Amino acid sequence: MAVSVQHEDFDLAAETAALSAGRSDIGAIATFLGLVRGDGGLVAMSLEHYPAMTEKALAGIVAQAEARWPLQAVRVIHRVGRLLPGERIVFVGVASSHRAAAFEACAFIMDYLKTRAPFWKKEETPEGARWVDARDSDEAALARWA
Amino acid sequence: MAVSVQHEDFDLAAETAALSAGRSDIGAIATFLGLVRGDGGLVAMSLEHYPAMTEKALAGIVAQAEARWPLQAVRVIHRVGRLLPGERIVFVGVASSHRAAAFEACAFIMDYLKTRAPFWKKEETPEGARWVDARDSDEAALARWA
Amino acid sequence: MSVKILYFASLRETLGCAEETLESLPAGVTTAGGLREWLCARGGDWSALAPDKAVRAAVNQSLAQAASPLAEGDEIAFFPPVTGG
Amino acid sequence: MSVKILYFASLRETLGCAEETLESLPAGVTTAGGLREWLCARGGDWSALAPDKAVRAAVNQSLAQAASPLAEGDEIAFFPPVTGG
Repeated sequence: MAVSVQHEDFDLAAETAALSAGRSDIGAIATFLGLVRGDGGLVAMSLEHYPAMTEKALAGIVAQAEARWPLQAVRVIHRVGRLLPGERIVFVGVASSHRAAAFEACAFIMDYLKTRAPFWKKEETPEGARWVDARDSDEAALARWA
Repeated sequence: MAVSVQHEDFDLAAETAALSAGRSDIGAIATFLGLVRGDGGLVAMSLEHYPAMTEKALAGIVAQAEARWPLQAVRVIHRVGRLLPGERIVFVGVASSHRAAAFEACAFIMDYLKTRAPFWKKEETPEGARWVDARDSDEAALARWA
Repeated sequence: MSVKILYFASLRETLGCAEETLESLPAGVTTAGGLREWLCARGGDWSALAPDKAVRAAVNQSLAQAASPLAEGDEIAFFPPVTGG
Repeated sequence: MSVKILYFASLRETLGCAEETLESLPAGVTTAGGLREWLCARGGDWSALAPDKAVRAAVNQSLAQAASPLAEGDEIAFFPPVTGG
């Protein structure tokens, strides 16, 4: 399955290897790994999501990328629940024959995931908890794919 | 060391983990993995290089990327010698606080590596061996960083 | 047929409500924007749905616009701009 | 001081030569492009260095242009456009 939403961590080497397993027509694998930053004394980051919609939204983003670039494999894993600084939040892996398609599709998926997939981050700090504000720069990043 | 040129394969999970090991200010890790494609009955790919220059050229490319984007860690591994279809040729991993810098620096390093680092590929096919021609599109890809 | 409404993240906390079910669409409400206005008119905490607030909507688990049409049986969700990834 | 010249990949194979050492820079040769012309003038297989051929050069392990100056003791390399990655 191309898309997973889960609390558990994942095996990066196995996930990357699976993108090209059993085939030799793949020349390029671009990946992105998002981590919890411990800025400003962050204690933990909790991710809420909209379970009935999340995988559907991610699968829709992957389908858009596959319609736009010649991709041989795509994998998206997004974690939810409480995560500590340094822990992984999201993995996107894209396999293609050539590097430009792999890089662009990987960045495209991240840009859409950031602005179109129903996840919300809440920061725990020594001063209390607060919801993370959406960033205008994330919405602006979509413009280059228009 | 940020740059390695070697025949041996490498541990992808360990190399990626090392990019953010012991610190919590990294929010984004972009990686690229180049693989040998088995197109057209390719039997093997042999990579020749210019040993005295190779690591210096790669380190120079990494330094250019570090001057251009705020990066916390960069790793480049390029294999040389005889490799089989499906085997890894090159790994580039870039860690930054934010994803745009990580993605762009990773693509920049690959574009410069493809056109400025002294490696040459020779294909072994059932019909014999032949040197791979440089692609105009690789040189053209540099224009966007000008 | 009933209509299910879900609230997420800071909006869920502000409203003190994760989910509610209406027996049917309120009279005159035909769009996601119309439902938002109707909910906002409850006043108090519900003014978190006022037009000047950054609120997104989904109808049947797909992102929706204010003009997106509603039908009986739909699942409508309201939430703040997303912040995953 | 001597000058070391290296050849790589298809150029190395065409020339049948990976490396040579000149006792000094040839008379009148002061740039990478000048050395390339001097080598090409050997004729035969060395015409692989002719101006219309795609050949790159490095001086002391850094990419060079035709106008890059040479000095005694330099290491100069000639090779086809690179194809790594």
